[in-house]
Formats: sequence, C-alpha cells, structure tokens
Amino acid sequence: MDRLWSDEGPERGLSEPVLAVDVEGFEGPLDLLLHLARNQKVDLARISVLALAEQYLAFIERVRRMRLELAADYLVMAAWLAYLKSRLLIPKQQGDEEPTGEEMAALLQFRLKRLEAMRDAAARLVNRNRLGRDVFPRGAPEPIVIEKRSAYSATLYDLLTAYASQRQRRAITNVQIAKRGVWSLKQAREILVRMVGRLSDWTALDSFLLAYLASPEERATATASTFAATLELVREGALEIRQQEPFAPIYMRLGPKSVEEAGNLP
Amino acid sequence: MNESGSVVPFIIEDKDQAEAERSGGRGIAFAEAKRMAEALVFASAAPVSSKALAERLPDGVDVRAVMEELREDYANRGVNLVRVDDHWAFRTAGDLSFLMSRDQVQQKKLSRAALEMLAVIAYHQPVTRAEIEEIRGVETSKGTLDLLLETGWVKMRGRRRTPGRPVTYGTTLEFLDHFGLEELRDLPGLDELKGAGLLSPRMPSNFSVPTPPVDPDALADDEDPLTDIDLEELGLLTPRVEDD
Amino acid sequence: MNESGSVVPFIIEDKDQAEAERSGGRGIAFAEAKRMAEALVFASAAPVSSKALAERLPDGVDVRAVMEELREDYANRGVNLVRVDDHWAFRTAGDLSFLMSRDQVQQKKLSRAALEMLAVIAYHQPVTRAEIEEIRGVETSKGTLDLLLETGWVKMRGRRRTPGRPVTYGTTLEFLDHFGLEELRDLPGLDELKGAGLLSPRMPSNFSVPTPPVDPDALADDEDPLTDIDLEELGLLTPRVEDD
Repeated sequence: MDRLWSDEGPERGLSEPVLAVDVEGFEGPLDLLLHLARNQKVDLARISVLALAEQYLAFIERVRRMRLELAADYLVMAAWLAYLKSRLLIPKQQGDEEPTGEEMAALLQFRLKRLEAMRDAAARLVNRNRLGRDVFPRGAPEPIVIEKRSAYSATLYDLLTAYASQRQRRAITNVQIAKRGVWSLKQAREILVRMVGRLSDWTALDSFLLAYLASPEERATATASTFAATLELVREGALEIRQQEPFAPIYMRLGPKSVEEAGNLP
Repeated sequence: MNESGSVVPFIIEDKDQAEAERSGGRGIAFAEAKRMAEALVFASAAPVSSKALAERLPDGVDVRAVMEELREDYANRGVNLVRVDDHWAFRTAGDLSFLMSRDQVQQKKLSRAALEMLAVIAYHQPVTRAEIEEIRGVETSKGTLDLLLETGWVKMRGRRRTPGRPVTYGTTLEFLDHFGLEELRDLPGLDELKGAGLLSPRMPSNFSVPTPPVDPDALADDEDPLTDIDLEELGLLTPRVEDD
Repeated sequence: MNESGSVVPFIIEDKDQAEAERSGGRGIAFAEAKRMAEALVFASAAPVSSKALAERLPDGVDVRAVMEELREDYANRGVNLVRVDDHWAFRTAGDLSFLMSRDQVQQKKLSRAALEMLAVIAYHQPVTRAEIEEIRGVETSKGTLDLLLETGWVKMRGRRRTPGRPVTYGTTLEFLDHFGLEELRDLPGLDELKGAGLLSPRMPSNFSVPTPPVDPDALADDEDPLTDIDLEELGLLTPRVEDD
C-alpha cells in the first residue's frame, strides 16, 4: 500500500488541516488513532473523542474516494467509530442495554493510553544501559562447569523451529493464496475484538460494519453472507443476537464461548 | 609483591586477618567463600545462579550475604557485580559505556513493532498472542514474534489454563541481563502503570465516568464530556515527550 | 551506599575522595583511569597491551602505575590481574583453580537432524522409527537415534502391537525439564506455531499437528510394555546367560 493520504490538491480549503498520512507507516488503526490524537496537541485524557472519530472517518472516506484498498482492520475500526459517534450523539433510550457513548469513548481512551504507555515503556527500555552496547560481560570467560547438567543443549525455540520447518518442507506445497472476498462477519468480529476489546453488551454494529466493509454494490451480498455468519456464530455459542421487530437493527453481544474457541469446533 | 604497602596502610596486607576483619568478623571461612564466589562469577560471561554458587561454596555459607558484600566491594569500581533475578554477574560499569562502545559489533536493531511487542510482553506477562494483539490493536505481523523468540529475550512460558489453552509468552533471564534489570519489578515505570490500571486487560472501573448525562442535548456538543475526568488525579497524566 | 564504612575504614566510602587517597594522592583522574583500565581489561577477549590501554585512557596517565595499583588491589582477591609480556588480563586466583572444573563436560549442540527427530518424537509420540522416517521423509541414521537416547530426553516406551512389533519412542521427564515444559500438552499446537511465525500461515488444509498425550507414560491402546526380553533383544540389556 502506498501513500494513502497525500492531500496536496489545489482545491483544498485553507481551513482544512494538512494531513499527509502514509498508512504503511502505521501499526494498525489504533496507532493511526494515537497519531491523530497527538495531533490534537493535548493529553490523551483531554482529547475530544468525537472529534477524533470524525477525523478518522474523514480519513477513511478520502481513502475510499480515492478507490484505494484499505486493510480490513482500518475499516472495522471505522465502523466502530461510526457507531461510537452515533452513541455519543443520540440520547440514551429507556431500557437500552447498549453501552453508552461515554463508556465506549472511555474504553477507546483507555486503549489509546495503554498503547501509548507501552510505547513509552519500549523507549525507556531501549535507552537503558544495554549489555553488549553500554555494558559488557567478561570478554574472556574462563570455563566453569556449574550449571551445565546435560552434555547437550537446545532451547525450546530450537526444537519448535526444527519441527515447524521440517513439517513445512514435507507438506506438499500446492499452496494457494487465499482469496479475500467479502469479509465475513466472523472475521470482522475477530478484528473487532482485537481492536476494541470485548463486546460485553448488546451492540448494534452490523449496519456500521456493512457500511464500511463492503462497497455499495456488494452490500446486498455482504448482508446475506454476514447474516449467515452471524447465525453460524450463534449456533457455536460465540454470539447472541436479538432483534426487536422486523427490519429493526440487529443487536448482538458475545456469547458464552470465545470466538477462538468456537472457531476450533470440529 | 606490594612494595608500597607501608605507604598505603589500608591495602590488605595479611589476607586472612584483614579479610576476616573486612567481613565484619564473620571469619576466615566467610572471606574465603567471598574469594571463591568472586572467582566463579568473574570467570563466567553468563550470570551464575545463587543455587549453583551454593553448591560450589563450602556448606553453611550464607550465599546472599557473601554476594551482597561483594556487590558493595565492587560498587565503585570499573566492573560491578550485578544481580539478575537471583543470578549474579560482573558487568562493566554503566558510566563507562563511552569508553567501551567504540569498536563493538553492531547490535541487531529491532523494528518499532518488535520493540513495542517486547514491551507489551515484558509488562503484561504472562500474555497470550491474542492479548498482545488486543493491546496493540493490530495483528501480529509474520516473523515479529518469531524474531523476538530468536533474540532469546522472549520465551513461551506455558499455556493459559483457559479454553483453547493459548500459549503464554514472557521474558527470559537474558532479557533482564540485557536491559540491566535485577528483576521484573525493576521495569521502568512499572508501579505507575500498574497504579494507573494500564497493565490490566480490562478497563479499570475508575476509568469511565459513571455519571449519565443529565441533559441529552449536552452530548450534541463537540466537546466530549469525558475530557472532564481528572485523570491527573489517577496518575495518568504523566508528561510525555513528543518523540515523532 | 556502604553503611558499615565507618567500622571498616578501608572500604571505599566516597569514590572520588577515597580513591584519590587510595591512589596515594594521585587524584581523581588517576582513580578514574583505574576504573577505566579495569573495565577495558575485563571486557576484552584477549589480554590488553599497555599500549592499547594508553590509547584509551586519558592523556598523561601513567599506565604502568595504574596497572600496578590495580594488580595490588586484586592481589588477594579471587581474581588476579596478571601481566603477560606487557599485556594485562584477569585470571582466576591460582589457589582457586580447583573450582574451575577440570574435566569439563563439553557442551554439544544437537545437530539439525537430531533436533528434528527429537521434535517429531515429542509431538508424535508414541512413534516408531518407521513413522519418524515417514514424517521426516528421510532415512534415519542409527547414530542419530542413539544420540537422542544418550541425551536422556528420549526413551523407548514400548512396542507397537503390529507386525514386527516395532519399538515405540517417546520423551522423558528430563525432556520436559530441559525445555521448561510443565507437561507435553504445553507444546504449542498448529495455531500457536502459526501465530508465533514458526509455521507459514498458509499450510494445506489437511495439515495438522498432533496433540501429544496428557500422560506421557501411559501406554497407548496398541502398545505393549517393554520387557526384559525386549531389552535384551535390542541390545540394551546384557543377556543373562553370557556373562563372560
């Protein structure tokens, strides 16, 4: 994927922020969000989640208008943010079991904060006095035989590498590159869990997912296939779904079994 | 051997007597145990476990006391005795790195992704791949985890006793040794991160605002009500350095 | 740092001051040069020449004086600084050489073939030699299997109840111990191997990785235990009759 956000067009209004984003340089949608959040020039705790969501969605819109392919991760995040935006803007209904917009926004802030913390931690680690760079061991060690119990040594990593590589060699390699057609709801959900954590409460995400995961002409087929995937997940116990009335939004939440677990069923 | 001994009176003249004194009256056996431990650890490039030392030193010697005294002896020297998770090693003093790094072999550089994953594993261990991905919000790219395993800093620890039995990852002794950490508790900022709830898999309850909006129209505003949380109070507002 | 300093007066209290004193009033620069020389010699893979030290130490430092003082410092320690033909090196004190094992067990790395076979046995146990060969697609040399038995990580488990009654192989407790596994089922499965980047994510759909048995010692349904006669037959037990 090349530069996806190179907005140097002459028609760009002066008020529009100049954003040159190279998706290749980002470690996924959360990373991109963190970058956008930093551009708000405030601490993460003080960012406007709504503004952040809108910025992200605007970014996705532009990319789509440029008819560039975007990894599903980015699209699923867009769907979630669109949903978040709607939750923030629409007043909470009576008897609504869905998480509030505030809860969702807090969750996003938590995840961004946590990612940022890890990034800072990595930087601090790297800048420590490191063995072999700043600090050195005995250059001419003398042999002492203290802990060498067995005459042979190998690590678990050695063992696993040996196993994997030989089995791989032997496996007849008529490898086909998997075709990625319309994303199934199951795949989308796995990505979603990765990006935004567990959906513990009833969530009406599907319309948003469809909007972002399929181009308009594919929408009908995508609806059909994702609905089928939903039913499959319900059967496996990974998902529960609910619909108030015909044509009402379909609500869902994670079932008693995890997606991975359900996926491992024979 | 020591011709200037009389001029510099505190240089140990008589080994047995002076050492006995030096070890706080612990006696010759203790002093000798120190020499032995010193020799064993000094000889080895890799950290030597307290257990291994105990096996080699005379019976009844307090290994920990021996090592702590040795550590003090070397505290201000050009070579220091360091502890790495109940293992001991001599390492050149950190402040002399300017002197050492000149003609050293170029270290393999980890990518930003690999480094970030290493940090996630270090701070969140034992952690599964799915959890790493959840924290980073991105699928693990092929080879990143593999690369970390290859460095020897990361290992498969075991399997989580949950459905699916996912493999858990953690850091190794070499990791601590490489980054100059005595133990995992010494990871920089660990306590603050823990206190802020940033090392928990779930969002801590005090992270969200419990107050429901009184006026629904207030939500239409561009400002998110969440910005009003005083996260500073929770210790989340550590000043950060803009690094890119 | 050193709280008992006042009791034991010759322990270096304040680095700068004490070192200056210790070095016979030669000053901080001299003390620092000592630290630098100490670190350089310690980290060097070969004895360091006085000339090389002179190049690294601050200008105007009397290298010879520095090294002689260091040699004195270490004279009664477990490690000594020795001069060999105007080169300097640390060596374990001669009287402690008994600590350094004479009859070293040579640490041997397992060959690639042995490692592969070991892995197959671990994952596919109980497995016969023919099956190992089928999985690996290469003939197994007798030596490799013998070597694995010698490591103590692999054992003969029993005999398969099929024509020819081939011997089945499996791993031992020492195997788990050496590789830091709690149980055999801790060996990562297909998804985990893929996830860690060790296995290509695009393996044929019929490709599978077996789940090793929960109890490594329990015989499979089609396995018979090894008897003394079996062991004799396999040349592992010297026949009772011929005892000359």
